[in-house]
Amino acid sequence: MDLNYTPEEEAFRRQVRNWLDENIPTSGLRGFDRNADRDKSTLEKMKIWQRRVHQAGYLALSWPKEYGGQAMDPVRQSIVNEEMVRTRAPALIGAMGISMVGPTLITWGNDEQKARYLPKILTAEEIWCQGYSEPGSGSDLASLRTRAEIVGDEFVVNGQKVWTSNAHFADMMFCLVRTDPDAPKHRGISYILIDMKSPGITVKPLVQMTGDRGFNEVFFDNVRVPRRNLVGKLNEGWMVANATLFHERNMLGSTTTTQMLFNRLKALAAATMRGGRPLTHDPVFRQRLADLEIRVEAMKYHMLRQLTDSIRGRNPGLGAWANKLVGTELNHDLAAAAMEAMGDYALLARDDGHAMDRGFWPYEWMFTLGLVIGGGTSHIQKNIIAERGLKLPKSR
Amino acid sequence: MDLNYTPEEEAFRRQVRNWLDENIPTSGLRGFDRNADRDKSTLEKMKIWQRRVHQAGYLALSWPKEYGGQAMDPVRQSIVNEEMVRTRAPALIGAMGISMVGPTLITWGNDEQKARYLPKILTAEEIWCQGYSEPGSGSDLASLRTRAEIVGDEFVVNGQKVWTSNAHFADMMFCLVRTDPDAPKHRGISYILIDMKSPGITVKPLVQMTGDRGFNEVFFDNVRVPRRNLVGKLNEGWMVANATLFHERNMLGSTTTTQMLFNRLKALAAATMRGGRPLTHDPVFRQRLADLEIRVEAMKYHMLRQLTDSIRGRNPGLGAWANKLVGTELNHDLAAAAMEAMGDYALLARDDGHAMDRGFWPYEWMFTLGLVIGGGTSHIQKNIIAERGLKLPKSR
Amino acid sequence: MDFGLTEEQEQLRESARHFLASECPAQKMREIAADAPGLSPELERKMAQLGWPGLIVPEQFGGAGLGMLDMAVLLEECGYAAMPGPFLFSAAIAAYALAAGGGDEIKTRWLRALAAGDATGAVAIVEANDGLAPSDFAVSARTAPAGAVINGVKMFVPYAQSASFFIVAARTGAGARDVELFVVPANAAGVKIRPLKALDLTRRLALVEFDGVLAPPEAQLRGGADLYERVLGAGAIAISADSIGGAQRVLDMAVEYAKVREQFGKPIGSFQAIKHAAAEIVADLEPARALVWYAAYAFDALPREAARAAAMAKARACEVYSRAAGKAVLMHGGIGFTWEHDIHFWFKRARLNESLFGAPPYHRERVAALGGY
Amino acid sequence: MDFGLTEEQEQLRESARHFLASECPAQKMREIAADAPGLSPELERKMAQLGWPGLIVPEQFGGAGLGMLDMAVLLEECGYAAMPGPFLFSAAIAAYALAAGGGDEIKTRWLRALAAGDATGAVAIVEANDGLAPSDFAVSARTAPAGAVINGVKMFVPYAQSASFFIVAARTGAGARDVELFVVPANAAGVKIRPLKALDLTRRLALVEFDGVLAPPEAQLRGGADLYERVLGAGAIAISADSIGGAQRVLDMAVEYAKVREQFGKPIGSFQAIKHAAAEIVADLEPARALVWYAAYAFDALPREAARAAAMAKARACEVYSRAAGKAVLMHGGIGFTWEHDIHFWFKRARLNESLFGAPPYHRERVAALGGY
Repeated sequence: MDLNYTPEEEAFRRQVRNWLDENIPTSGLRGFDRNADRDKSTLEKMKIWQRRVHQAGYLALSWPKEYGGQAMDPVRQSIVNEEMVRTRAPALIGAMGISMVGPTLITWGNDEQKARYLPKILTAEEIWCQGYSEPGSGSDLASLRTRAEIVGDEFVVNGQKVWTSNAHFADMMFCLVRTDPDAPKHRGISYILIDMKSPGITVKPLVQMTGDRGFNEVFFDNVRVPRRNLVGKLNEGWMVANATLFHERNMLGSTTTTQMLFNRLKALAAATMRGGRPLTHDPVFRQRLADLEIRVEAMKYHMLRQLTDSIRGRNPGLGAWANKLVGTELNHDLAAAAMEAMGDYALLARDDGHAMDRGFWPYEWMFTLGLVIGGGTSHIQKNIIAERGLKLPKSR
Repeated sequence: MDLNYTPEEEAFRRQVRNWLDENIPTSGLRGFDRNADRDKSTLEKMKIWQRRVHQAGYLALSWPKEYGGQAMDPVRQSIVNEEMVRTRAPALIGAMGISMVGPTLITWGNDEQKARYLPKILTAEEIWCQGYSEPGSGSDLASLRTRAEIVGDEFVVNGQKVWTSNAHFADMMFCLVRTDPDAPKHRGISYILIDMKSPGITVKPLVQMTGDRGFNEVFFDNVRVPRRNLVGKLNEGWMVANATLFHERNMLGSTTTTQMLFNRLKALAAATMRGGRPLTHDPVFRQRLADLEIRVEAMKYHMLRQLTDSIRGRNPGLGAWANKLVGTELNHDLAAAAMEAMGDYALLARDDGHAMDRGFWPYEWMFTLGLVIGGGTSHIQKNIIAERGLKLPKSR
Repeated sequence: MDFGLTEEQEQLRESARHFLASECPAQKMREIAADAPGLSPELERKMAQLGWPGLIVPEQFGGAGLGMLDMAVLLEECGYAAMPGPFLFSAAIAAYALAAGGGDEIKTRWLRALAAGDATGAVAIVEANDGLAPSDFAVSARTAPAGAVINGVKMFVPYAQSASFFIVAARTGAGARDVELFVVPANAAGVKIRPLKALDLTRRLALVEFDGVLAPPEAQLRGGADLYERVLGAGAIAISADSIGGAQRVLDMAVEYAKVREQFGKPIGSFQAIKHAAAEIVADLEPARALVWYAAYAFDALPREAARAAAMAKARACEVYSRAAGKAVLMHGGIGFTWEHDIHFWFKRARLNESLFGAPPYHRERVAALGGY
Repeated sequence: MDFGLTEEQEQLRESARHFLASECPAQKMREIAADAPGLSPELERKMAQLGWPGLIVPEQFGGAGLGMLDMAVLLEECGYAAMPGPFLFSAAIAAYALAAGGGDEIKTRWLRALAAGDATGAVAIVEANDGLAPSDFAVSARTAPAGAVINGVKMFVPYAQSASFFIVAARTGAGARDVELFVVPANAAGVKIRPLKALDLTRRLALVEFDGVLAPPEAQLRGGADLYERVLGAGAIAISADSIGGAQRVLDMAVEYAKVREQFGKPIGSFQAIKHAAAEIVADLEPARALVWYAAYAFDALPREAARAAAMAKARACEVYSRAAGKAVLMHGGIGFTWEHDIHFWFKRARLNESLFGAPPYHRERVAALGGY
């Protein structure tokens, strides 16, 4: 064990930080931007930002060079991630492409697909969304019913997806469709790439409990998709998707965000007076704060351990199955503690002038609950840990 | 709502209290006697105690007069219960007979059975134990396999019971046996009464994690039981047993004990110095104490509400399904708080001379965990609330 | 010894549930919530016809002369419906304050109007520093020839926007008990109301500024610090009752959903995780309901236990509500996180209930202090 | 950047797990626990042959010269086995104290013997008032011509009965930092040992009386309050590592049982309630393990973060262990409550771990204080 970075890594970190300091747009865009309800001009700014990050060589660090990556080790990737969060750099609008469909294509895509899609993921020329969940299949993803029939050189897609983040501005969707309705449910699914401008696609917004538009329903009415847009083999999409799901689990577990949340909570408590003293000096709240910090730190080292496994090329083991569960619940607990710290101020909506900490927390409190639910609720995560991690028998 | 007692009830309470003050044995026997590992002489003393309570007219208050009861309303029964706990009167050695098989016989027994068994339950001439659980059927009670074949005028019983409290000194057992192995599992069970002195019965002690003997395994090897010992109809024992289980659930939910436990915990905390002040003045522990007291009080009124329903002859409703879960977990939480209050003193076994509060808590902490487990663990209780109370679908 | 509702109380409950199911179903609640005033004049009028605003108002002032337990039974149903509007704050808290501390003139003017549904009162207690102790108050009442002059700013005043009058807690000296309650008409000179945007869409909050507001002698309620404590108790009980009703509703919604929503080929209610979450809500909720009933009963019948009972109820009931709402949202999965589904209204209302009139840690500390720990 | 065990550490772990599985399986653990001394001379000898007692002892005194992380890896396995005996207290804590604060004479006499398995040390810290701050101590060291004279009574001293020497924390003045550690041979005049009956059957505890015990100058360890803090840190880390191992074991036991035990016609591990309990243990345990590793690493490599890291590890790991043990007992149902089943040994050991060297609230407060909240 050695928690020091090499001189080269330290230099790299300084270089990243300097670059961020000089290049982060000073107006508008900022980190912790949980709002997915973006207008056109924000969207354009975000694309420009991602392009600049890419040009600077800080995007997709672990991708092979031939696809626009930097072929660097995971340590540098984590350094960039950390600095991005720490400097509150704007979110990457193409994150879903970079973290999910990109790595999937690198593993499963053919050369033509890689050449066609990967560069535009990085340049934000094509923004991706994910077509997995359906109204009838939430936890039970494999029961999806969106149908794709092969007609000549095309898939003809009919059905509906739901909880589709970013579908209202995405250019492409990576999508699971049923191509063999007679096979067992995991065996008849294919993974295809759909141009969101195809005729027959209708996107309807789903407003979140926060009041923002983030999700969508996407309807397919005889949407035609070229056969070359199939990733992996026909009817083997479940295997392809599982790779992506694994990337998702890791993406959701980012711990720098969690550390930033804790620091923000601590600052809030220090600035909040209760009974004539700062809340940080209240023995009861101190216990809660310390407990949260301990869990945050534990999660930090838990992720560092997995980072090390990944550097060493080893399977991260049982613990990685718990990342999503632990990470999302911890974030929500941090927000809930902040809500308690604020007392009656927690009752104010984000956009009220009297809101504490610029209204950050009430929104964060709900948003983080959404993350606990999305991508498999805690119930599902526990099933996954038990069944895949501990090999307890399935009970379907 | 009226939480006052009538003058008659108040007088009755005074009368009970006076009687207890004058009659509670001063030596040895005392309430909160969780130890089931009783020697012969203790046993004899406990029987004498129960007989005296009976003679005084304070036993089985709600039973009809013809069977030795007092035909009084549930308020008087609860007054007696409260005073017994409050004065730390010795436990009633025949409790299982009084609370479980007695009421069952009153409902399901024939006249001969009532006349034969009920009086001796009250006089402690016959102590009862319960033969329900088996090694292969814990939560899934109805899957029991102890077999009773009818041969002439007798049942011939073969099999094994487990977790049988008091079997090592009980005179009789009320027992569930399978009388039709071909019927669906709930349909082939009968409820019979077995003389524990019958040839072929072997009782083996099971020691608890506390180190005490409390449970037993009971083995049946061609044990002959007269057919007249069948309660209710043949193969309909499941229905009969369910009545008893309901009595058990209520018995376990006694709240006076819980209140006594809380008071003892509070006294412990007041007497324990930490950081130069009593633990009751420690803001963090105060929160915990207050939270526990609130839950204790809530449970008290929850049970009073059910008592009222029972006085009014109404179904107690959904809440009653939660009694066992809430009551046992609360008792265990009280003990766990006491363990925390004691710091390193919690590490001492009951019989160490330096143990705080005469070593009450470490034992209680384990014993109350046993109560969380026994009679259906919390998992099972939650299933019961969900399935019977909320009518959620079964998932067997 | 009788720990149960009377037949009249059972009837009140039944009729309230039916009335609200037909007059304030979720769709109606959403409409009212979306409307700036956050109340429906029509619904308020119908409630007045049923005599609800005057439930605990003495008969001589046009009320039904019932007690806090009756009110709690009613508020449980209002919480069940997540009914928007000033009812809880006016009919349970302001009405109590007037009835307990008002002289005949105040009662004749405001209490009668309140009972008739012609006026609503709002309670103005906490300020920018968010404390409930009189020593936390900057709002002061200075003695002047014509009465008291009130200065300062109150925060988080529920339904100040639509109130006819305020019950204002003001400091009258430096002592811990130097607090008085004043009745101030909303249209009094020097009163300014600035709406706040509330997270809970079924409630309206505002900041109320008192700039040299003159309160004549009869506007000062009798009772000082004792009355103030009692009003806080009434508030705690009212919010607790609302919480129990709300918790029941989120449970009912989740159970209903769990019976019809299918995953893996069977209703999700057949999965233990869902069952156990529902069972845990029941195990929290049922004893908490008894505790709230007890606190409401004690408020009138057992004055010496009333303050502690109210603190217990508030600490428990609003925590139970929040926990139940969180579990119920999770039981719904993704749909529970949408605006389209109704449950978020209860989820947010639970959060408001948790902090209004003191959060659980505050009340637990009170339980300890009043219990002589 | 490397947050993982070295190959040597992995090997240490593997070999320890195998060694303990064969030399200290549950049956053997029960036998040792049932025996009055609570240790097996044979097992102790075999451990000595493997060099375990000297793991963190400098090579010049016969040890392996390894660090606290290596020790933590080993202790995790000892916790997994619920290994009875003085090992943790002697090899991790007493050895550290001697190595860090002892002069050559002490090291030559005691540290070498400890490393060779010829002596064990016991740490005597808390007293009847159960406090960890020097100001809580009544045991004092008074300066005398021939050294220091120690008087007073220490409580809850693990494995005092079999110890060759004690590391005693004694007060040397009225100040908060007036504390020194002394090495006192068990056979010194004035030392009296009275066994206590411990709840955790895999550990022995005693009260130790020091009645005018003379400690010569070389018996006083160098470092004062700083060393004392470090020794507490070593204790916290050692217990944390044991806790992680124990939590892993109860999880393994419960999972194993859930795969074979059938109810309602299928393994209980197919029920969500059982699955989720197991998953929750994993979700608690895995991050806690990383935290303990970090604390052990920081103890040697990051001295400025070491105290806080140790407090974090102790607060978390022993809570995780207790919670895991409670869940695992419940997952076993009735059998888990019997003496016959092994799990209660871990269940009780978890309880001891929770309070020894400071319970979680104590360490959380330390985390806050050291973190400058």
